[in-house]
Amino acid sequence: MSAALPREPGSAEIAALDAQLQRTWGTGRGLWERLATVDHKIVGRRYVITGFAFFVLAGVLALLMRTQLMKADHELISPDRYNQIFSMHGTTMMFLFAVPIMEAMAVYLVPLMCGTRNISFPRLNAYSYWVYLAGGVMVWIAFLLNVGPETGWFSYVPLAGPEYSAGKRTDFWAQMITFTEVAALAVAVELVATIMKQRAPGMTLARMPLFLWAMLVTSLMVIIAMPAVMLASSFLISDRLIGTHFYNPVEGGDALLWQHLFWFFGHPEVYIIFLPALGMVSSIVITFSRRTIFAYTLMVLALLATGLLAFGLWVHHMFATGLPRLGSSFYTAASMMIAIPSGVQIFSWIATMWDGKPRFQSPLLFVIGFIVIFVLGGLTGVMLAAVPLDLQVHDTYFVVAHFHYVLIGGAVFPLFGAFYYWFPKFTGRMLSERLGRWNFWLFFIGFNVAFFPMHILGLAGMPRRVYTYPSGLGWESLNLLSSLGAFLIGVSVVLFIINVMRSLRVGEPAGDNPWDAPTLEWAMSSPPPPYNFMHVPVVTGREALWQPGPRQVLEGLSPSHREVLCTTALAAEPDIRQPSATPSLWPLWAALATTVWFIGSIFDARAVVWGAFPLAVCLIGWLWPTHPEPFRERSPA
Amino acid sequence: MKHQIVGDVASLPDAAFSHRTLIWWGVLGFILIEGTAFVLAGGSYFFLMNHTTPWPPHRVPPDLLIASCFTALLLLSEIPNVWTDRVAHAERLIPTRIGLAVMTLIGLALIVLRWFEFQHLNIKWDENAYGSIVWALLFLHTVHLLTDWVDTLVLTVFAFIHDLERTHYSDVADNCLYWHFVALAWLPIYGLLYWVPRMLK
Amino acid sequence: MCSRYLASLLLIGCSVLAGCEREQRAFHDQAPAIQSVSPTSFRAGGKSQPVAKDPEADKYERNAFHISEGKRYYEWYNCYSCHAAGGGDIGPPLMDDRWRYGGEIEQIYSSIVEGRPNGMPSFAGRIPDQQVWQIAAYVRAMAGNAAKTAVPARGDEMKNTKPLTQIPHTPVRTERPKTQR
Amino acid sequence: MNAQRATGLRTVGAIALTLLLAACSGKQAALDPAADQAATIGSLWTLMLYVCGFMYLLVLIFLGNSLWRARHVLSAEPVIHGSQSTAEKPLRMALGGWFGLILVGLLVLSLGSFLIDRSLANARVDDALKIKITAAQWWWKVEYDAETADKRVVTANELRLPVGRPALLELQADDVIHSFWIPNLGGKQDLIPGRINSLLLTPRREGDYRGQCAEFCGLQHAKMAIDASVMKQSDFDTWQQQLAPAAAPSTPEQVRGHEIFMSGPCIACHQIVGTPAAGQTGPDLTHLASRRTIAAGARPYSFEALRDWLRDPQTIKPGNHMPQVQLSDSDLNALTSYLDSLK
Amino acid sequence: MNDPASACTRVARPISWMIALASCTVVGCHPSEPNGATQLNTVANPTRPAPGSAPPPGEGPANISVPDSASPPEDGQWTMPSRDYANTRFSGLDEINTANVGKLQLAFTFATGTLLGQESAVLAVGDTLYFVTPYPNILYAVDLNAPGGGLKWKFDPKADAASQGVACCQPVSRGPVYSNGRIFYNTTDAHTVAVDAATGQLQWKTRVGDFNYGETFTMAPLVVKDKVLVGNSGAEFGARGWLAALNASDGSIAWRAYSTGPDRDVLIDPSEFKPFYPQYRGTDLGVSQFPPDHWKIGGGTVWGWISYDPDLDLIYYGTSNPSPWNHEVRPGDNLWTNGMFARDPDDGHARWFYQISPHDLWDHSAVNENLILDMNWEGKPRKVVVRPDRNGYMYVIDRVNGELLAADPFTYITASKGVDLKTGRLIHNPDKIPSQGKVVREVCPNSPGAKDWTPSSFSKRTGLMYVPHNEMCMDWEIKPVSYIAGTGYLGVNARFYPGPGDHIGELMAWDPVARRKLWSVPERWPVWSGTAVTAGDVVFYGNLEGWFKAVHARTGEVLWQFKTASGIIGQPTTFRGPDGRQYVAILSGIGGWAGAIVSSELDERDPTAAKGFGNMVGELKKQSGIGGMLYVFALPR
Repeated sequence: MSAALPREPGSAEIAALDAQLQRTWGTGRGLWERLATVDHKIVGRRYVITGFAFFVLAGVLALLMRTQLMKADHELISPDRYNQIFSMHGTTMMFLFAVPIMEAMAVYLVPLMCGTRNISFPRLNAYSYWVYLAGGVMVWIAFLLNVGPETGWFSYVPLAGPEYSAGKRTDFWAQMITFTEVAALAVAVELVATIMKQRAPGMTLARMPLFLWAMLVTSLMVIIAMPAVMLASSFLISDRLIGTHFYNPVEGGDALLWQHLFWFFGHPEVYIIFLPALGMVSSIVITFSRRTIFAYTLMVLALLATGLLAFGLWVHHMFATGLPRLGSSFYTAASMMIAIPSGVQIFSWIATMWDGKPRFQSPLLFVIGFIVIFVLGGLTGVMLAAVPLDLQVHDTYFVVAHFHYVLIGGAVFPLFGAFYYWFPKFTGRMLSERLGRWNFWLFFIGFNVAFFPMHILGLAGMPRRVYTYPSGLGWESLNLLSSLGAFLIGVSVVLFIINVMRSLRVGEPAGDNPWDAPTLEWAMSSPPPPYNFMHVPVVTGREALWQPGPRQVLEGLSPSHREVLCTTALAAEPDIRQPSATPSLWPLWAALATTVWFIGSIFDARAVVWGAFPLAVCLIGWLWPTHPEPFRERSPA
Repeated sequence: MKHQIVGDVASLPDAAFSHRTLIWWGVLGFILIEGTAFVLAGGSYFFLMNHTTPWPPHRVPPDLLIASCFTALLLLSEIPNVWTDRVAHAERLIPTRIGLAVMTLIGLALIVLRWFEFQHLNIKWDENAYGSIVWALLFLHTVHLLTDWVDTLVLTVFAFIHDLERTHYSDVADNCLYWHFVALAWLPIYGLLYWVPRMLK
Repeated sequence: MCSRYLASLLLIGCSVLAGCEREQRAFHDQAPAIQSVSPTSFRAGGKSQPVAKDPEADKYERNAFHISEGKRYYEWYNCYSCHAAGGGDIGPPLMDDRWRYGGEIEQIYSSIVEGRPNGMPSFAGRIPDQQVWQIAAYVRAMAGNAAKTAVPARGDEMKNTKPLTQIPHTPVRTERPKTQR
Repeated sequence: MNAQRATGLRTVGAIALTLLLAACSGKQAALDPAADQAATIGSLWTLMLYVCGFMYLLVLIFLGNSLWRARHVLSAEPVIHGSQSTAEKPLRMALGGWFGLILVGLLVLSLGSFLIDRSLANARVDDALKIKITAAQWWWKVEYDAETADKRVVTANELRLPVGRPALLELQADDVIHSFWIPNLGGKQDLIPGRINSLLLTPRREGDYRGQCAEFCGLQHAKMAIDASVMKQSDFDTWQQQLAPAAAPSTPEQVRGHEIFMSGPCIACHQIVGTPAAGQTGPDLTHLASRRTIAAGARPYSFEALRDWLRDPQTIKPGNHMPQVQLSDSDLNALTSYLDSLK
Repeated sequence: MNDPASACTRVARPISWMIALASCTVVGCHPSEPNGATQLNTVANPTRPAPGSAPPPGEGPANISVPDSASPPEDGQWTMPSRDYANTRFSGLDEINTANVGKLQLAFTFATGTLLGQESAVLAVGDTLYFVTPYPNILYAVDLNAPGGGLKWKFDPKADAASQGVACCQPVSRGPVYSNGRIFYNTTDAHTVAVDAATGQLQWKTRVGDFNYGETFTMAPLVVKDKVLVGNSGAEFGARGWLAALNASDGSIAWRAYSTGPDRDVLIDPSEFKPFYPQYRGTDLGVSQFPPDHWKIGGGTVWGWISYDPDLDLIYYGTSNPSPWNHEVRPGDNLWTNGMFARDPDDGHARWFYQISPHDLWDHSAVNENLILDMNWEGKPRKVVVRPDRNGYMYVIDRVNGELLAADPFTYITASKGVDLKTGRLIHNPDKIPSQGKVVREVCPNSPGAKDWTPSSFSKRTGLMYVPHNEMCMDWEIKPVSYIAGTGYLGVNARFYPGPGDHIGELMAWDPVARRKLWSVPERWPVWSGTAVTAGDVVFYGNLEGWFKAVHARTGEVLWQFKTASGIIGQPTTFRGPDGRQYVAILSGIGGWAGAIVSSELDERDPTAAKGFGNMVGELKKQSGIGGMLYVFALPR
């Protein structure tokens, strides 16, 4: 087959190979084929769009809330509806937008950045998306039917327990958790396996782009943190449906058990959202400064340290519950310590820009906005870590301001930056830079107008989660200001959507690598072909595409069968070829069975048993060991 | 951009065992997830225990007999399990088939024992928090027992109707790995449910 | 395609209704205007005879919020001090689905408002109308007669009966119940 | 553009500072302390504000500077290795310095936080006035401890404290988790079913303050306020002594109102000491008319507000547990005037 | 007065009888098997004593005696439920004795026509038996001359049916009392009636309480001089307790002494009231030991047994639990509930008071019988009362001045840590103080206590007390409660279960001098009947399964038993019939607190049914039926 190596493939050879690979990896246009697809890019794209749709929906809820709070004693929305709205806002943002969209970006980008043809478990990936979709759609339909969660995204018991949250509202919430966590955990496992085993030859750990590092740490955090909330919500739903007593203090349960379990997940959750964003920021900073990251090793260590420390400070959400004060001081120290890795990273990015040659295009603008906003949020976070101060501002608008600075500043700004950055790769077209600037400045200003006053509101005594407030406490003007800022954000998001719509049709074609970025996802055409890489890329340095000389690749993966190359975990040396799953409808059926199972169990506890059977059938169908005939012929004797 | 082909991976094997395969990493990931769940559920047990005296609230610890039989059988099952793992690595068809069949039967016996264990528990889940956490831990483990048993069953059936390739032997080995987890995870739960209340007395 | 959409729309529409009914938090609900439901009519003796159903009344026993409020008021108005958590004490049990004065929600309403001989006091004027309906709905739930999807499994209290979600609905019996051994 | 940014930042800063002052006054403001606890926390806030503000300033300066440098057009070739850059070494040193600065800053803050926390936790409680506060959906029950049981004062949705004397609050919840918070007096503390928490407040400045439930507790979380007054010890004593049984109705209308109250659903939940009404599940009404608010701060107290409330509590505070009782207008007036007489 | 010497001479008489008995034992007429009716006893019975003769001679106890004035000599009648003012329930009749009791046979039965708990004692006056049914409180006069006991007359007080709704533990009646040609008794709707004993004509009827406020009558009155003493029940409904004296002639109320409130209501005159302990001295403690105004609904009802010492001219009685059960509602010692008063029967003025359970936590009502005994106490003769209390202690109290001499536990106790003999105060167990939102587990004894109202007896021959008591524990949860007139006022969820050991109930022989338990007869279920002991050294009692038993007063051996149709919660009495034979009478008919599960057909699936008995006695439904029947036994002719 091959001539002497090294050699350069001829264009005819390339065309033939392309045609063959298109046949092997491509997804047809029929409905069933689309449903059966396991292409990580298609699944990732669906994931991103769905996640963004939830972002917009939750944003609309935010605007509803801000409309209600614009005036004192405003009774536009009833407390019952308002409680559902803010619960859905938080729930959607945290569970249906933030975590999934970060993972979605990773689902799309990680295999590309690793230089492989598909994610490690493509069918699991497809299943994960369907389950996520089902969970999100379920809770939103429930919400529209007046069965929306009403006890906040945190669903503290006993308020969320059987006695005080009547009906099925909280049950839907709890099952939504199960849906999204199953999806998130599945993706996390895929990502870990992909990053550990499918990196391009030569991409040693020390050469991994920071985004991959961020996703690796994030995925490990998901694996450790999410079981906590699944356990907690399972306890909750069994309290509600079959009368267990996990959270009934009278019979030996404890409301604080919920809080411990929830925050053991809930705090890392913030970092699960935030670390991928850091990876995105690093990618953008490097590309737009045209300089490798400053202090790479420290950046990696900072990611790891953040991941570890994140598990040590859940109690700082519970300072007001009357836990032993001395123990709380430990969590103060731990919470403050997390400022160290964050500080190091901030420094490194600024230093990279300082020493680089920044081009102020939309992605970098968002990163700069990120730094300005996020650092402020981080500093108020340090304040919240102090027990006495927390006791004053906990559960007030100060905290609302804080975490919006951290989450919007720390995750949504980078995400928008990432949209601008990777949109050309996703679609092959550039987004409008002019609209992008409008988008950024409106967002930036709107954000600060909306959320900065909330710091003051909190200090002025305004608690969170109130559907209305009385006049005469000096809160009116600040709330009005805040609402105006929120609408500004709304306008900016609409601009973004317009920008996307416009670019999809008339956007400037992007080319393979419009930003001259250094990572592997820019090595193929935009949008990428279904097989990603025609040949297996070989990585010779940390900034792969900036390396001088021709790009080195390996041949030998089957063009006629789905096959990926596995490399060793640390040194990334080629190890084995592994078959990659073919399209299948089983993930969809399994997801449907899961949906029936989960939703059924809301209405009848016996569904836990009978609902498992269809799922088992689907899983057996899905995982039935295939007979790898095609490989035999090519196996070495 | 110019591409330069510098090597050929066609000569690499297309199947392998343990950490060289993707599946192994997936299995490991799920073991990690479930292990965390077990640890947290165990933590919840201790958390609730610290809030209630006496423990169990009705002072009757669960009956040892069935659970101990279960534990003994589970530990004994490690012998055929390790053996199956070994013959799978050696890619020996007949012993692998035998090993799988034995494991399926043992799994079935364990499930039956577990059924009786539930029947003879000292408490119902809706009595108090103790009952709830006991049932939760046992239920959690039972789910793992069942899933792995179904997995073993499927592999067994497959092994008896097909010849096995290396990738299938690898699946068998991964299944053995998961069984290690099921067995290992039980021991702390067994201690928690059956011995901690007795030690408190 | 069109028909499929139509069907799914219909389905959603139906569940909208179901969901709304079960989940609505009606703070201002007008209590049904009840015609006196006499337990002493020849037909109603101790059995749940079908009475003219007021749809408003029916709503209560299918609405989770009302049942949950009913549980609260069952305690606040000291109902439990005579009927315990349904097992009975000074007053007869409410969970055995044997009714001296009828087990339909209207009849339970009447029993609460009018009182009954042998000790059941009249709560007329003592409990506002809507709350009586809510209590009656909860009493229905005790014997498994309210919508299963609307009842809470338990309260944050000492464990008493089986989880309400799991209490089977025992159809009204004509023979003596099993409590007579 | 950088200049614009800087101006913009300055303007924002100026506005922020003005607005910040808003937080420094008011009857529900954390930074307007009227008790030792709030004052101590206030000083911690100041320390934090300075330290964090300084750090933030440093970041902004560095960021601004890096953007400013970008005007210089540099070579187009990307820098693949840090070592290629001459700035690598000074940046490393700067990073070291930054690292140290963060450490020191955090150390100062942790230590400050720790010391202040200890001082709050170790405050003396010997001669404290003991008050039991029970939260329920959505109101506060306040019970003042006394030497003998009959001297105990029970009231609702109002807290009166003598100035200068520590008050030890015992906090419990009846139903769900609530959080007790009067920002001017001190930090918040959760009230959790099945647990008993405590909170010490040492008021130093007379005045009227407002507190509010700070943990989401259901439908009417927004309207669960507590009216707090800090008063002279002598005024406090007078107030406590006044709290004998309720005034007897004097006018015929009040008498009729009294009858309506006693024969209606009211007495099932409310207590009026000195009358047969001894309900515990609703707020004590013995001295309702002496309070400044009704329905846990939902409205300022007035005859009309009270009548509106009695006529239709579900519009003023939807979902609360006060039922709507159908009363004729004259009955409503009679009932209101009776309750209005309970000074 | 009673000095030990005179006591000795008096008790020396039965010696010869003892010899006879001993010889009987020697020759093998050992008391039969429990079903001894089948066993033939050929040994001669002791000769029948002449009517009205003194008790048969025997060896009496050395250090303890009953003052003659409080316990007149045997006349073959049983005119008050407790037999005499000293509450001994000791009959001097000895025709039925340990030797022949095995041959006891049913003489006749008589249907009561009611199916709730039959707690009434059966009085025997002349040739007539009198007893009262539970609501509708019909007084039956049974003619002993008629063969098989015919109905002489019956009297229906036409009590208000609605009053049944406020009778805490079924509308029971503990019996009528005979005095001077009239029968006095109380009805459920809080009336006292006087009926001509010969004709059944109503003499007068007085409404003493108001059941609309939860006041009912369950107790048997006591006639002292010309006063009929009656007290109310209803502390479970917030009734304020009192003891009233009605003029026997016309039923007018002579005085009424409340158990709570100002001194003038409690009939405390500081010049006469000399309590032993300082905590009872002060003004209006019945007001100040309650929250403001709470004394009006503070409980402390008087529904137990009254004793009378004619020598000191003092009555002794206990007051019940304070209302409500939830102790957090009523801080303070809650005087004068749960204590014991000594009063002058003429004007009702209190002489001393002793509080058994200050600030009661568990509904441990202190209404049990006070046995009036003269004892040698630490070498000195003292006039005492001995009372087995619900809280599990056997109290010995000086009846002259109210000094506590001893309080010895006679059961397993966790609820308290003992009684401080210096201060007289019960020491609550700090680990078991109930607080809202927690179940307090393993509270022993439970609220019906180690021994409820079921009266014990004292044998002048053996010097032992025969105490029916129970080993029960409970879980206890308090919750908020409002006082609503006419509804239960508890604020507690409880569930009962058996205490340690293999049985729940037992009949215990207690030696008041040695202050220890001698023997006991175990019972599977709570013992809810009274006891009676005879000069034949036989103790009679019944159990909830319906067995009526005769026990050897010295050894505790069950000599004879008979299965009645329903459970027994009545009070056995014995008397000499017009034919000169000794009879034993008992009402059978399950009910009351412990038996309501059966006779009210409660649903034991709710463990809190019957205030907690639902958790324990559900099985009883299988072993005991509903009934109401008078059984009268005698030796075969």
